[in-house]
Amino acid sequence: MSTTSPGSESGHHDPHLAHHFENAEQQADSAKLGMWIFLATELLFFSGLFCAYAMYRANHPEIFIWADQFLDKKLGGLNTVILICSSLTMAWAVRAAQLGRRRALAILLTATLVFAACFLGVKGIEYNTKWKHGLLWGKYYHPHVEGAAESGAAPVTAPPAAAPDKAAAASDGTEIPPAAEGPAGLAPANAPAHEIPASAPKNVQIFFSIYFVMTGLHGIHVIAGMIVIAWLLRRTLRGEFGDGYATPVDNVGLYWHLVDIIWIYLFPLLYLIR
Amino acid sequence: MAEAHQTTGVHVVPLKVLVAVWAGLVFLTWLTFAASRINLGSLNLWVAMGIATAKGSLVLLYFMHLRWDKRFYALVFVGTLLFVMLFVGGVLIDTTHYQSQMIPGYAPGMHGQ
Amino acid sequence: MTSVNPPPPGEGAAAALAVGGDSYLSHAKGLRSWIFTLDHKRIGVMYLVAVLTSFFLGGVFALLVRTELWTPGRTIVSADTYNKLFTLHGAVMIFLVLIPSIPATIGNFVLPLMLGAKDVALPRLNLASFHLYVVGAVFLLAAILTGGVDTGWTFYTPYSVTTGTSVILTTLGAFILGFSSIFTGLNFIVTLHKMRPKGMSWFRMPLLLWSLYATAIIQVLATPVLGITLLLLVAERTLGIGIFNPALGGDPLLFQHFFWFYSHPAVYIMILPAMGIESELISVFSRKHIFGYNFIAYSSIAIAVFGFLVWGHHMFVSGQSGLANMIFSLLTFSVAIPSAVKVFNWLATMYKGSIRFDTPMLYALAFIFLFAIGGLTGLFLGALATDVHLHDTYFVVAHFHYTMFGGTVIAFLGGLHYWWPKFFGRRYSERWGKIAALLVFVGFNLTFFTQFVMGSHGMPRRYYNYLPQFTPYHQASTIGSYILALGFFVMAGYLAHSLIKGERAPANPWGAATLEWRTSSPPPYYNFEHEMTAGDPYDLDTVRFVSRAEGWVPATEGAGS
Amino acid sequence: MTTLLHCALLALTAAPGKPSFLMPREASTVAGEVDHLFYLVLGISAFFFLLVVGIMLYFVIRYRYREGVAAEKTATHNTALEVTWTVIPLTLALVIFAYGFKGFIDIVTPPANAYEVLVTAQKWSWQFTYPNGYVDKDLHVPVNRPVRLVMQSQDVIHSLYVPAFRIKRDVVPGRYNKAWFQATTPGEYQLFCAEYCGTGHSTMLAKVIVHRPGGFDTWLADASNLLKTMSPVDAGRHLYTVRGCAQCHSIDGSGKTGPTFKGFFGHKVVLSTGQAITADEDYVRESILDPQAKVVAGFEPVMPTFQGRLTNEDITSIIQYLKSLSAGPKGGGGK
Repeated sequence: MSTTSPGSESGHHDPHLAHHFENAEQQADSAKLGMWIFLATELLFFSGLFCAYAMYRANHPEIFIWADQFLDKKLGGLNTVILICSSLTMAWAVRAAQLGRRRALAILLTATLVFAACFLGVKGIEYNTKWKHGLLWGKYYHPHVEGAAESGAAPVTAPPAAAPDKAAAASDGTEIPPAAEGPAGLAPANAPAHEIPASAPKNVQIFFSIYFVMTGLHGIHVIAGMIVIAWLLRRTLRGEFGDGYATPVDNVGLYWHLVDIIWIYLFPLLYLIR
Repeated sequence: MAEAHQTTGVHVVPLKVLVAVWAGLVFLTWLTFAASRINLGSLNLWVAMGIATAKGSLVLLYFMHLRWDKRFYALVFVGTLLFVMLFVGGVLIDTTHYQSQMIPGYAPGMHGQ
Repeated sequence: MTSVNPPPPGEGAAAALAVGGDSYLSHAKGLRSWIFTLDHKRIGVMYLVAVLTSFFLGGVFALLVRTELWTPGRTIVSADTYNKLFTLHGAVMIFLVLIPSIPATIGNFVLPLMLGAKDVALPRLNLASFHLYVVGAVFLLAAILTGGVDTGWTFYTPYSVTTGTSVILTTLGAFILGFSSIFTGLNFIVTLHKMRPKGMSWFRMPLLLWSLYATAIIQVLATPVLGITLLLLVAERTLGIGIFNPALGGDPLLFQHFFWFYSHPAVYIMILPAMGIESELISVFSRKHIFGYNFIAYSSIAIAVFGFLVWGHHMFVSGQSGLANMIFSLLTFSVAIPSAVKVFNWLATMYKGSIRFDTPMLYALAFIFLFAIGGLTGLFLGALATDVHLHDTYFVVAHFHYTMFGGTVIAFLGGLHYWWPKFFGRRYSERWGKIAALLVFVGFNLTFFTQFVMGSHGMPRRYYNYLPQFTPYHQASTIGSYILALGFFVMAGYLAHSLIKGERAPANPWGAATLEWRTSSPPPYYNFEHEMTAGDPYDLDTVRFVSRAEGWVPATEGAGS
Repeated sequence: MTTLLHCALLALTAAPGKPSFLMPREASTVAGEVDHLFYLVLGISAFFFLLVVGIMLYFVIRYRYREGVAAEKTATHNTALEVTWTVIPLTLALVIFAYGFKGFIDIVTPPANAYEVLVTAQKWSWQFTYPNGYVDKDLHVPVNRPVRLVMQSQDVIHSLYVPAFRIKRDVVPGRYNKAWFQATTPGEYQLFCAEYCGTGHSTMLAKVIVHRPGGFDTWLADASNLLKTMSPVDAGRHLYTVRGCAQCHSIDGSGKTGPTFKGFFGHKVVLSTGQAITADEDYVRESILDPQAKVVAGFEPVMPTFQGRLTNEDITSIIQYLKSLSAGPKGGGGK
């Protein structure tokens, strides 16, 4: 344990051991446990979006089925494979760091960065097509693309004012406008799941809000991952991680794999809706 | 190949395993893509989720080497999943049961478009 | 515990430190040594100063709110200003004071000492947590200076989406404070798992550490959901994504679900550390071993876990479905049981003790009194039928002040007085301490017990202008709030005085058996001379009283320390 | 023991109709049930509070520090004791939950023959629309008859709260939230907004006037007869704005879902059947009561019928208003 590589800590016998730890193993365990708990917070951070997705899909399946036609499944699939490759190179980089092979580590980290950049590039293309067709979120949703254009541009809304008369007609018993019965389970059990409804359902902008928030936040996490990997690359090129001390690389690898797992779930949920 | 030593207690994942897992993931991606073309009605969602969970566990067990690490890290991850499911389940239980009060398609804000 | 080049261990070293020779306070000089310190004790003290300043700010807002409510119509401010005052009172008190108060100030300082450790596991993360706290506080301050925010601390949509006040600054401030809270929680979990000394298994740990562990679990699991909620709210206002805004097809109830999924566990983040301090104080000041250690420890974890199941009881009347109302009401009653078990265990601890009435014990007793009222009034709000009448009235305001103020703040004051000698090596004046405690107790009850009665008579919450029939209640409550403020001024006075001219404190002034009393007061920057082995934290026979100046010393002098 | 305490506390409550010690006066069918549960929980809480604080004070006095008297060694745990003080509070809690849920079922399930009033909440005022279309800013209800409120908000979340009836329900935009009550004693009660909604949250009040038997119908007929206070043209204009005509028929000539009323009355109109008629009183009256009979060419037959929701005086007022619109500038357009 007494290699003389320039330690980042004060120069006592183990270069990486912080003063308040008993031994390196305790320090490595602490760092890893800390990382896993941080991954737990990331998971819960995204759980908010998965919850919004589940709620709107369970209650308005027609929107999701209708809007799915505007998402390019091939690009989505390609992106998934790109991220899986970046996961491979990252895991391989961790292995190289553990074995102290600094050159392989540098190459693999660069490869991971390249894959991540490709992922963002493909994402950029997708966003561009949506921008052109006006398939944006919330109040910016004004589709001018062949699929949605002719079937009622802005969703026809039931102005609340008119509803009172119908609602107030207690005497002749006309019921309040029938509500869209949301199915109980997650899957649209009784909704017309298969043929796309001719006219666009109302509030389609909700799907695109969720799509952009989910993929946007995931994109931000990919960018953050790229920054941290670049920082690792710089430290590698400056000569660290030669002696098998791999905790930072290991932790960044854990973070990167979590970002990949989140995309693994995002891909079927957003792109493959039946 | 064997000149560098490795810090004690850290498991180095053999390269063969890494590449095998990678291949498995790519195959499962193709599988979920293919499965989505078959019309299984409401089952489609659960099949897609099943395949995604399989892929996720592959990444967790091998790439994040949960298989060889302390059990506690796996416990932390699974425990978090429980809380995520509790959150999503709780919200779904409520929201699916009050849909009957919603005014269908109500979005006066969209008049401007 | 390889001790890192401690000063030459000699008989005099401990005595020298006690005189504030080379303690953590005097170890390094200059502002930079404080701003970039990695020493958990210094971070704890900096948090203490920041939390107390925020408490003062929140208190000022509270007094302005109470003064405005002296008469029904306009008393001192307009309706808009009043709305901003109660919102900022809520936001400052919750995000800047209650959430970080005990874990970040007393927890940061005392947890490593109780473990006989040199520092928390991740000191840099600890410092990052404090820096994020300051940045978050600056955001809230910026929100105050740019005209404040008037949505209530709950930021309910669609009002928070449509109002013109600086909601974005406040939500970003709370978002950053969330990460500060996550980092503290994460740090404590790793420290408790990895840095316990020899002889301290999970069930020979002080109960304060159990409650800090349970709090950390909640901080780590609940705060991210607040993060995503506030992020979506900011996106709602800036980009108009329309997930929570009914005008764009969204559902405002979804926001309430997101918000309360964090905010109910958040109230357990606030109360659990208070219960941890309570266990320490009751045991030491009754000179009795804690009763039912396992049950208190398990009930901390039970509260943490059940706390996640009950968030729907905030939405009984907001249109939540009947099924969800029933489920959440049932689960709400299950979460009341562990708190009751703890109170009974504290009482059993006091049985046949030798109870001293130093200031920390007065606050501990006040805690049992006030938290009993706070907890029991939760039964009214948990039962569906009565909640329909009582929801969003002053009954709820009184309930959460009894649990938050009567619980967390009172226990925080008890803990502050208890560890004050350890923090600064000085004793405070017991006489003034008792006077201040009495003022706080009387002022608090006068302020908030009247609000129970007002609430059950149907006085709605957050009302700037109220019906004349409620005037006597409001006036009594305002008088109470002034007595409360007086109590705090007295406290600020004698605590400040103790810092300068306070009587020197020995290593163990109260005769407790936990490890932090084995090092000097204030402790050296490296905490312990040599490695500590932990015994039973509540076995008070291991210490014997020598004199007021010497305090308590280990019973078998020299061995086992 | 708790029931004894509970009865003592109940004795404090005066007869219904007078504010009791802790609760406002009971003026609805569910109020009694809610108060019963309130005092039951109060009894249990008071009992446990006195128990806990009593024991604490006794211990504090009995076992206070005395020179030379050390604390005695007692057992440090007793599982049986722990189990008892877990099970007892749990059972009491479940009892309270059961009462609470039963009461809640009564509070949220309206009886079938409820009289329906539509409530519209907007930033800082309430509007109550009665079945005959009359809109008032106060809620008038008959006594001893269930009233069902169908509530909807125009902007932010409000909450309809009548302490005397023990009912409260949030009014959320984008949905119809329902509440019901049955008033038992005639009189005037205060209605609050209970969910924070901005500057005027505390002034967003309304009165609930419970009429004596028979008093309500006379009031409604009198209040909704607009001609008593307005000229026919003004009454027609009021109905045009309030009853939703404005939603589909413009008065400035612009095309909407329905034909514009500007210059409509007395002129030639081509129907979807190709037949041309003059828009006279009979055509307007028929189109109000049976809209699909003669639809103007180029318009969808989507107009709802107003059969039974507009009295004859209302229809004549609307016709006068339409005349004023096509009588040129003198007539004066809408708002």
